[in-house]
Amino acid sequence: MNIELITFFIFSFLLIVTSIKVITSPNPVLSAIYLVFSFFLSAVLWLLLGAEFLSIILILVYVGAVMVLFLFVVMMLDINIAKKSAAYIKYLPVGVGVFIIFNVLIIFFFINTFENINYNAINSINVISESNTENLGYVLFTDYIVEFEIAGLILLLGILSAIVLTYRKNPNNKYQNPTEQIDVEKKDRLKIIKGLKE
Amino acid sequence: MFDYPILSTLIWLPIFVGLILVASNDIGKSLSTTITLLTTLIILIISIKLFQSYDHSVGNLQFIEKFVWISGLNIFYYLAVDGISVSLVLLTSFINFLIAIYASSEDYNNKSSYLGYFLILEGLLMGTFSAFDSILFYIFFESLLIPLFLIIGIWGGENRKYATIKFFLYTFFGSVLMLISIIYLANLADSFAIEDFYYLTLSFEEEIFLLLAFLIGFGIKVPMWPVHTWLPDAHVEAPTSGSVILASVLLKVGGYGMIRFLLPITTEAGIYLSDYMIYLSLIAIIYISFVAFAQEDMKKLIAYSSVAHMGFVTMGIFLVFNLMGNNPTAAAIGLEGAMVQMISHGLISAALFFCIGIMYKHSHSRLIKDNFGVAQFMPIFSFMMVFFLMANSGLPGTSGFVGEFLVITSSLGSSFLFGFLAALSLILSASYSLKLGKNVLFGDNQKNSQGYLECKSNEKIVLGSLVIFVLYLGISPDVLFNLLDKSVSDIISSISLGRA
Amino acid sequence: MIPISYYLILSTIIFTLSIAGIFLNRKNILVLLMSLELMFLSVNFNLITLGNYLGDLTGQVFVFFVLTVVAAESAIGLALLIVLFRNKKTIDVDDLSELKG
Amino acid sequence: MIALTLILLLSPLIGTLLLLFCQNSSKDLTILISNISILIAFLLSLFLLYLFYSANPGPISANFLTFADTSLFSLHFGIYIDSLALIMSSVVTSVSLLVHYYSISYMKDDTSFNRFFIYTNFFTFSMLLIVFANNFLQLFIGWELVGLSSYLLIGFWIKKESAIKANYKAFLVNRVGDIGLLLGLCLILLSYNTTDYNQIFQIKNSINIDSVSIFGFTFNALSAICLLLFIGAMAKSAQVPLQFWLPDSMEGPTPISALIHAATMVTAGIYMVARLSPLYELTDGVLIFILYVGSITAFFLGLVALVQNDIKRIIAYSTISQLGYMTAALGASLYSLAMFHLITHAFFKALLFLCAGSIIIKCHHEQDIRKIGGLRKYMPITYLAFMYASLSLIGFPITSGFYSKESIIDAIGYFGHTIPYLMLLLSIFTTTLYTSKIFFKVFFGESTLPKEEQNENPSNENDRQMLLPLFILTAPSVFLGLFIYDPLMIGILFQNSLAANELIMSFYNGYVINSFKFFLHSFTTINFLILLIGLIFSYLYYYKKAFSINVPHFIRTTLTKEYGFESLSSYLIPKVQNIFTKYLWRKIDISTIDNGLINNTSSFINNLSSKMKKLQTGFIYHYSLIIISALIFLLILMRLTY
Repeated sequence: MNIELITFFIFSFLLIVTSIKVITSPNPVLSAIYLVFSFFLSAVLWLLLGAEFLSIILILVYVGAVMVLFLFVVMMLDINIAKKSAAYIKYLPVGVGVFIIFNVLIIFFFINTFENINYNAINSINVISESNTENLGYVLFTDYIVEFEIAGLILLLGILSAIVLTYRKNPNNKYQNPTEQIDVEKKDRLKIIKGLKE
Repeated sequence: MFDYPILSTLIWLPIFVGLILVASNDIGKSLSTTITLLTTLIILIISIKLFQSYDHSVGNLQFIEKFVWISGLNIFYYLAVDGISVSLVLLTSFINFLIAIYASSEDYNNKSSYLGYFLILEGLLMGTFSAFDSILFYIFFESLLIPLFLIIGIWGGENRKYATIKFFLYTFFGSVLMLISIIYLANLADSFAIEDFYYLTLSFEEEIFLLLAFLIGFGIKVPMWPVHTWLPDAHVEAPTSGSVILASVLLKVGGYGMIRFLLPITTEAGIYLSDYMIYLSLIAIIYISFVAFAQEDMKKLIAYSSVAHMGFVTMGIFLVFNLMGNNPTAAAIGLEGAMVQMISHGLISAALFFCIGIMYKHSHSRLIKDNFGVAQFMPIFSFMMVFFLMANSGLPGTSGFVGEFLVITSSLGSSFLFGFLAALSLILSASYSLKLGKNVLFGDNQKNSQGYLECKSNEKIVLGSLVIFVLYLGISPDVLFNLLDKSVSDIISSISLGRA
Repeated sequence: MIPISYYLILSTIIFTLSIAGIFLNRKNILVLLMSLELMFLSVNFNLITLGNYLGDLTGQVFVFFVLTVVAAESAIGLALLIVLFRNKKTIDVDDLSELKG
Repeated sequence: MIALTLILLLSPLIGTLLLLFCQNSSKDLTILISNISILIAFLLSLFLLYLFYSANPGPISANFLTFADTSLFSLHFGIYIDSLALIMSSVVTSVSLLVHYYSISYMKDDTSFNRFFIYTNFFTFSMLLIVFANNFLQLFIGWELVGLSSYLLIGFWIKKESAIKANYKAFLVNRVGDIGLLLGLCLILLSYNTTDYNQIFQIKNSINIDSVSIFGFTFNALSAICLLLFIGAMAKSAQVPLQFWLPDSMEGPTPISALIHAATMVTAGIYMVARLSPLYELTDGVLIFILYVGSITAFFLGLVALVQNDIKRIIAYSTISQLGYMTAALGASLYSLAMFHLITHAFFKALLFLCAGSIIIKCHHEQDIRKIGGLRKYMPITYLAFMYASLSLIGFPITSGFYSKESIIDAIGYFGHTIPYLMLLLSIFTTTLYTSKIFFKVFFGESTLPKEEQNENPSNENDRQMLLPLFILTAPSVFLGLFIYDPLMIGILFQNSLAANELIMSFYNGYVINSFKFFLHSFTTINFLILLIGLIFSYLYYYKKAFSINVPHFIRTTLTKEYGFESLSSYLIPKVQNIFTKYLWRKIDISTIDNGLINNTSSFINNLSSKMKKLQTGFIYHYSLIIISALIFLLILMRLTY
């Protein structure tokens, strides 16, 4: 039993446990943290697969940005700790049932086609050089340049929509509007009052 | 022989003016009535000119206007007219002119859009009768519903909502089937013109389905027996002029459609199913006359009577199938009888609905038991009403008789039983029309609680001109016959050609 | 030498777990979003493993794009969540049923 | 010749139109127009008669208006002039002229005076349309127009409830007959696509050969057509099954009963059969049928007249039984005798009705003969006129009624139709009974009317206009028989317009020899014997009230109920029709088709959509459940199919 297999088993077992915890934990903060933890574990697994750049990206981008966002939101909204509501119990068996059916379905129906191919998952695809990042960079900026730009756009979209949705104009803050200040006529400004005695 | 496209003006002028009237809602009642009177008069004059310059001897399609409309699907804006369409165009313009005269004394809130819808309806009717491209025909056939839906819906009686929705959905269901069969035929003949459909060789099953689809589509419009229940409700709820136009012209669209589509295209299936269809129209004639006898509401009674009379039309048409084999002259007589019956029923039912409208204006109730002793207070009106009731029951000397006489002659050609059952309608139609006359016109009415008073001058003009026309068509319908003769024989020959 | 099917089994387990999560949670929409993240994670797993299997980098490139999309999506999701919370004062799944038929 | 007949035909029509347009003009203007138009028609027909007999050309037929001229059929309006038509038109116009003149005074205090004359003129026009028709279509049109004018005239007093019911019933029964006529007309048009008399007469033997299948059995075409046409005649001339409308049509004013329901309209059926006699000769079985229908009507309807008490209804029933005589004569193919009886009957029946009218006016619209009595002193002229008319009706020798009725009875006996002969003999007895019943009761019996009702002094019996027609009518109703009997029998009168003349000739030479000998011989026949017995019996029973016969209740009710026709027509049919149609409408039209199919489909769609609505609960987890289960389902499906 070589070393990769062991690490794979350990980390995948941990990953399953943490994701179960993410779903079932009553406190959203706890489930956010478990989610962060599961990302770390999967980053390791990706490393095993030879996708180093992606695993680093996963941790940096995903955990750094998205999970922080989650935690930020969780902290901001005063989400009370959900008590073990009766409905939860009632639906547990259904949830588990769905889980089992689905697993059975996909694993036994689709995956066993790969059964006999004992192809080693771990190998690295190198296009121009050894390191995965270089290969990835090369492929990214030659074949998928258009998609790369679009990805940038999507991110811009994400930012804009977040601002537009949540921005509330504060009524009483004062600000100057230079354009209005310029196009003003005499009658707006000057008011002649008659019959004033010297 | 005409510099300007006469058919298109007939269609689009009223629609255009109608739209203006509907849009500009604030112009006064009198102005809108004069505009409508003027437009309907112009349309009447144009259609009379059309009638004169249509030479009967040739009888094929004349005044053809054909422009490419949707080149992709080769649909053409194809207008043309033959004997049958000319007579129906004349009927429409005449009836609409009468409605304009009658409506001048009515007062409805926002009357200009009321009249505007009538003008649009008139234009669309002209379009239906002169369209020779099946898609164009279908569009006009469908768009007829909208103005009438609005007329009944806005200015109708108490539960007009139920009636209008039922009327709309009913006819809509019918025309969906029709659309499917048109498309089916079109991609067989890869052109939408109707006469290209005539020369298609269709397998027997195809013809059966097409026949049934067209039959249901047009059967609902001509209310044939099982699918007629929308007509009484629509009539009861419609305002007077609305039910006049509905009864006198809209029912003829169904009959016209049958002649245009059903006869030439699905001949084999028609011959095969002709007995059942004749039984259907016989039921329509006899059973519906019994039901008409039992009505308490005047308008419903006349509505059922128009279903019964249209039963003659459908019978005339289906007899053509039945007699194609052994006796083509009887078939031609039957078809000509159906055509004459359509025109005459258009005039008579319009007149009867006008009479009921006039009585309703005074007594504000359509029930027979509320109106009695009208003759004492409205002698001229009741003279005309008795005349129309007599015409409705097919008194010879009025146009009502001519159509039924020819249809019965040709039905005797196929079997004596059909002729006898059709002739039974003589008593039945007499029984319910005279029952209406007896209960409403005669009888003693001292205090005149309904406030009957002699009808106004424009109503007299309307009813008077209808009396003249019904009498004229009754005494010497020759003018109508030589108009229809050539086109009917063309259709019969195109059927026999199709079959050969 | 880890046969490819192990990874695939792992990703299906994660995937079904996240489905159960979406379906099961009674608490709030946040958990729903998180289980959504999990779903994306399992999808990325598949992408990479099958990329390796086919010896083609597009799998990994695609994971890259998936990540950007998920980032944008969760940004918008959370913004919506905040607006929802601001109006409804609660994001508990049970009482958000205005769309009832 | 043709132009004159055209004027003759159209003058009543012009009269009607003129009256129509000057409706609210003064009374005497209407009198002027209506009487002149009929006078013109009368004089013209007399002149044409004279012209025809002097030049005696063959029948002339000409079309003056095309009804429809297409490739399939050509139908026209035309005129057919021959002796039969001219005689008939002179009878019609003369009776109508006298009735017009009579009704000036009869209707003088009626509010809608003008309307009456419009209708009577219109009636005369449509009657002439039938008389001069040269094709079956025009015959049918005239037929229905006559039905229409009788509808209008019966229901003339629109306020009178019973009048409206009567005209409704009259029109519908006529319509029942018209169906037969229409079917006959259509059969002719269909098989020979011409309706012209001449053409049909020419090809009449070829018609005899084809066959028509009615309800499956094949009939000889000609006999089918003639039978159908006779059904129309049965309704119009009130023969047995369709006769119950005539007594009710007495609701209308008496002049019209005289004009329409005695002299002219009801005889249209007889005229039609006579006109088509060449066709009827070729049929087999139809004539026997006509003979038996005629004799049954003559006998049984005469019986019903015995139990009636309304003066007009008795005369109406007597008209029906006299019509039975004529139909019986037609059945025995004695066409000229039937026409002769038609003419004489027209005169003396019109006279009877006019006398009845003057009696009714005198007693202020009292029609029950039990109440009226002893008018001999107060109304001498009406009394005399009534006596002559009833003598002619009974068939007392020398009167014209005698010549026509006796010759029909003897001819039928002579040609060996035994049962009809017996029936007609017995109906002589019933005719004498009911005529003398009226005669004795009205003129000799004591009246129970209050005194001032019947103003005593005989001087102002009625004004001149009412009595002059009575005078004029007594002449033809008594002496006409003598005058035209011989030319008729030799066949000069109806020269070549009626078939089967040789039958009449053989009867004439074999039995009658000449009119005077026939008169002498009649005293020795059984007919006169029955007549005498009837007279003596009624004298004793009605006048002297010497003895009373209690007629068994059963016979009396059947007779009053007119063998069930009365109850059938006034209660049974309307009630059944109402219930049946209401049932039809409620059950089939509304409940099954309307609610059953249409409203049900809409409600089905309604609750279907409300069920679907429950699916949208609004909770996210329900939606996700649906998504997931759909996903699972699809996967399984893919797995199974793939």
